[in-house]
Amino acid sequence: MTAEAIELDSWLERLPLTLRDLLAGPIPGPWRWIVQDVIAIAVVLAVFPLLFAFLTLAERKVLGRIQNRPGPNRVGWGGILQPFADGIKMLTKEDIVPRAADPVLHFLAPVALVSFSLLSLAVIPYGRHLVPLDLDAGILYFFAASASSELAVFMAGWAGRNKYSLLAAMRALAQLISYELPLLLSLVPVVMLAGTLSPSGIVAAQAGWSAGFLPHWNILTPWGLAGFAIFMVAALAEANRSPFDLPEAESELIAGHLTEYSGFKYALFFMAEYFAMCALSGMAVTLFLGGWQAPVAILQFVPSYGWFAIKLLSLLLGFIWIRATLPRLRIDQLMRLAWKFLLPLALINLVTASFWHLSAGWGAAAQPLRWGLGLALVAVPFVVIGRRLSTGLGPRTYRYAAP
Amino acid sequence: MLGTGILKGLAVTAKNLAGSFHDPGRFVTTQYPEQRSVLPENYRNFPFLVAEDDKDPMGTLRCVACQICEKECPPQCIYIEKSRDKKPDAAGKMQLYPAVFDIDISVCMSCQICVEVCPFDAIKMDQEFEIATDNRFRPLLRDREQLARSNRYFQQVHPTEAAEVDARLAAARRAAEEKAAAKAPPPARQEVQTKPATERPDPPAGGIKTEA
Amino acid sequence: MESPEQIRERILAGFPGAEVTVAANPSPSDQRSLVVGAANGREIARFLRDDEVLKLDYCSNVTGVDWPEKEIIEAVRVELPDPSGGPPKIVEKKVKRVQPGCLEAVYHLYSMARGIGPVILRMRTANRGDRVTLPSLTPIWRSCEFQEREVFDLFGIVFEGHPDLRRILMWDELKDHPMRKDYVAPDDFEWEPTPHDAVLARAARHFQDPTPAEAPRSGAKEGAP
Amino acid sequence: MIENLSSPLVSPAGARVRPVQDAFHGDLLEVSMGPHHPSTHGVFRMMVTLDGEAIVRLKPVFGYLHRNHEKLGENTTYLGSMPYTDRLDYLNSMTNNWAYALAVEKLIGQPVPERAEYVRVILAELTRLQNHTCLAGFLMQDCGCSGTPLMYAFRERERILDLFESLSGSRMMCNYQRFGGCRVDPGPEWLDAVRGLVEGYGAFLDEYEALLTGNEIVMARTQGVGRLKPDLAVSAGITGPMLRAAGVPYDIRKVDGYGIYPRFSFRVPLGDHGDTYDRYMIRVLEARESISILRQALKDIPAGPIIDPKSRLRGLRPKAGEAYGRIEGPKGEIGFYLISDGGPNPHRYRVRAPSFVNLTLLEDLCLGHTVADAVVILGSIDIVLGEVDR
Repeated sequence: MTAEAIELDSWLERLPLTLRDLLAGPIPGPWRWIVQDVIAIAVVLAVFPLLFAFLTLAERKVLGRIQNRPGPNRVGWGGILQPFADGIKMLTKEDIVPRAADPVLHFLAPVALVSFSLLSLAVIPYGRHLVPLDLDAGILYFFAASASSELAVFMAGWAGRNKYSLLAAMRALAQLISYELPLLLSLVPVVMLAGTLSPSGIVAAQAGWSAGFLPHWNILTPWGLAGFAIFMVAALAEANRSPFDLPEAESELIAGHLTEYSGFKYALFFMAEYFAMCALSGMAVTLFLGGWQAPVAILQFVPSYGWFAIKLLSLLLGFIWIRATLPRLRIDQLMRLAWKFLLPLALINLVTASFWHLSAGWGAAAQPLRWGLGLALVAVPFVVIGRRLSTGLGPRTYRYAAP
Repeated sequence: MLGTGILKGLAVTAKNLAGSFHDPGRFVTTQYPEQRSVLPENYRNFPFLVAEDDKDPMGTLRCVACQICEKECPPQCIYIEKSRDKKPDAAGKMQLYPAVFDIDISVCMSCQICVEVCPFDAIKMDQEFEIATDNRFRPLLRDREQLARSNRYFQQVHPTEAAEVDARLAAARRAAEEKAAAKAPPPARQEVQTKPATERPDPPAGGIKTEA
Repeated sequence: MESPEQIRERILAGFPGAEVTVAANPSPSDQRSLVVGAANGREIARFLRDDEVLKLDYCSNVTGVDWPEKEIIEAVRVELPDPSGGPPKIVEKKVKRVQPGCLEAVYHLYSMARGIGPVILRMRTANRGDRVTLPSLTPIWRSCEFQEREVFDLFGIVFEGHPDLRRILMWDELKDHPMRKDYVAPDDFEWEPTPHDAVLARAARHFQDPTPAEAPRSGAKEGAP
Repeated sequence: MIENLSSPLVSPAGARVRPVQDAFHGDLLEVSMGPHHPSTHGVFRMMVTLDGEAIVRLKPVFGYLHRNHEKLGENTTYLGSMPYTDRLDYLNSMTNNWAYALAVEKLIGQPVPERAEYVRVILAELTRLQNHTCLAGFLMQDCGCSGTPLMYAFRERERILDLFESLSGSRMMCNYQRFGGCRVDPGPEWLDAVRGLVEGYGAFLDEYEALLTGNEIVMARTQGVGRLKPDLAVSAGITGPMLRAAGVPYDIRKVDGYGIYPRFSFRVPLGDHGDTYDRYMIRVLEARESISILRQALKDIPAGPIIDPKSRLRGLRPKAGEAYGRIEGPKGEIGFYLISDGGPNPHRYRVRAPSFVNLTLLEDLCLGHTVADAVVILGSIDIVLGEVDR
């Protein structure tokens, strides 16, 4: 962003920059960048735990409303202080460390899990000037950080020296790793077409609106739609959310790799899970929903970080909505879905994206054909593979006994 | 098998989410301490003894200590000891009364069989359910004084049933008076009714009393 | 639906040596049952299940019944020879007879194929003490598996031929059979506020002071006010 | 063929079972699920032997809620046992009452007036409605839904329980039926309230089916899980929706025709696969049939006495004899077997509980499946521990 381009933006857009310069101003030149980075870190560390707190409240309120009940409304007006009450409860709960546990690993696991998910929050472009760390290979860094959380999960399962939590950790690990592949493959077309690994570059590639109201977001292309769907399903599994929340499934035999944790460490695990959820939906917004781009040209008066927040919250609401509706998948079905359904579709999506890229030059007349072909390339494999995988399952008709 | 079922399910939950804001059918919680749901008239909790008037409840108990409810109570939670002397009841007839009438409400399962078998409408079911105590011994054993309630309270709690019971009792009382009046005009003879104190008045044949 | 008597004939035709009698049931339900000797109980049951006419493929209910020893005083007409050679006098004499007790297993059999009603099969043990074995009908109807285990658990009838005869409701170390009429409940008393003097008396054996300090009785003993 | 069913390791349900513990597969994992497991319906334990993921042996252990209901029945008068029958299957107290009242009426030959018969049918079908709705909710809870289907089911169940409360005085412990009729006459406004509920119930079931029946994850978790063959079901004494899901057309309302059921026209749905999904669907279809029965019963309920004037409430001393009365409860055939010796207390008081007998095949259904399936299969059998342990 060249200096004179910044002046063009509205003062609201430049607000974060002005605030930063206000704080970092008096520091002499060579130390200024340290202070600026510290401010960026402080902002992320302030915003996301708060978002986690209110996300747990929102989850319980929305889940309650879906189930025709008010949700928590006793603590504070309408339940607004409920997260802090939960926080205090978690702090005061006794933190039991089993005697057989390996104390270092036992303590380190939740800390590692939270820090890895926080790391991945560093590269997401929250606004036009709001990128904590604008790396060229930001996407690579993001998925490296979020992939290392699997290490922390296994550390948690191993540290408790409990046979069942070790088994559960292996299950959770298998789930996370097998959903890593569709997650990464679904974003390869985005990187391929944007030509860059840097998130702000990808957002820039989705700038502009054709005919004023059609944004150039990736989701509005056949391969983008398929990629977004695969990315979201894999993100659900990565964050251990609803249809894939196997590790802490209470009806399962093994109560999961968290059995040996209690008190604040237990809360840290959930905080990490919510951070991972926010990070993945932030990345989904950046890759497919045009990051901080406004949907329509005339709506640009709303600041870029506003649009990012709206899109992020709507995705998080989608997570909660799915959690309220869907039952849980069994471990073998979950694996089959990842390896035999999402992975092939993600690979075919590469073909669709390349076709879309090569047919970019087609004239206006050929656009419907281009769209038809693109959508067929997405829909046909979806139906074929879906049918083959779900042979024997399907709605049934019932007969009645002769009177 | 291609996610259409899942989408229909999501649509249902979305309808409920939206419905919970405007449609009372989709928002069913009553916030208990602040709002209270209306108890139906037939609701029953623990029994209480009916006394004619509330100024002197012990004096005007309808119960004549016939111990039918004590025998019929399935969990055997009623304990009655008859009095040695007699006192006139509402119709003026000399009746025994219960010296001790305990109900152990930690054992009582509020099945209202005592109400059903009582020939004198002396015991009815209460509707008060906020009776938690912090001691499981003494407060859960209610004696005569704690169990007695006035007929007026009974009329508040079960209006239709009370009306029907009062009507029947009034009719019985009128019949008793006419019989007494018919018997009274040839005054002269003074029968001395010697009734052993402990003999239990024989309850009318165990006919069924259908409450409205 | 064939009456019990007709079924009895058909069983006797098939198993000449079997002892099958029809037990009376004076109640208006008129569900008379077939008392079958324990010896060939299982063959008769298999016959009832495989028989084309009855096809009793569904054993709905297996029940244990405990008939304790009963002293029956019967008025017996006894002829007393008149010492003076006159006509013998008929005298009503009370004869006390002890009817031996037994344990009984009752099977209510239905036919889902024919939709026909209960054929009731009864098998009685020799006595209530040591000879309490009956043939298990689990190999014929799988539904008897749990119910026969319950009859063994609560009554003590040993079903030989049962694949897995263990206690089903009570804990394994219990020696008694609670549903027998002569079962005495253990006196593991735990104080509870109760007005009944009988219960207080039992409590007295467990507490020096029958009523713990915090539960003064309502003064029942102090007589009327 | 039925003879060898009793050995546990042979799985007629066609499951892949590796009973042999060979060197390669390592040792079997003996696990106890319950009695305080969140997915068992009450205090119920399953001793599960796992070979890796597949279940090799499953021994149900119960008796934790055993109150010796039958010994209590033998020490209480006939009337005294009526409130205790509410505590058997504590979700369906009205049908328990009716089964007991039917058995005693059969024992003493007690006629029942018309209106009482109609009220009994209405209450039984309302009980069946709320039981099947709850079952679908519990089953989805076992499949892992986060409570949404269960809350919808309980929202409708509360409406039915309010009707029971306004009639009998208590939501679940109704103690409403007597020998020869019912205790309280339902007024016209109560019948109108039932009509209102019945009108709206069809729409609720449609919405509920839209949420669950077509759901791919529900199909994946329940179809083909816990398959039950018809002949094994008949031999194991399975009754109720679980039996009809296996394809056996046996509904005691049709077979015995007790009460006034022959007057109503209703259909008996049958399943073809006998798996968990069929058990769920059969219950939903039966709920719809119950709605049509309710409509017919509400249309032509006559006036008249609610209880037979000559019926004896207290001091009932039936002549010596025995009787076995049974009805089609929501969970299957619930029967009472009474032997009277002329005294005020029955000589023998036996409850034939459907949940208890339906559990016979739990092991056969679960062999070869994973633990998550065992939880779903247990949920589809629909047991209530009050009735299993008595």
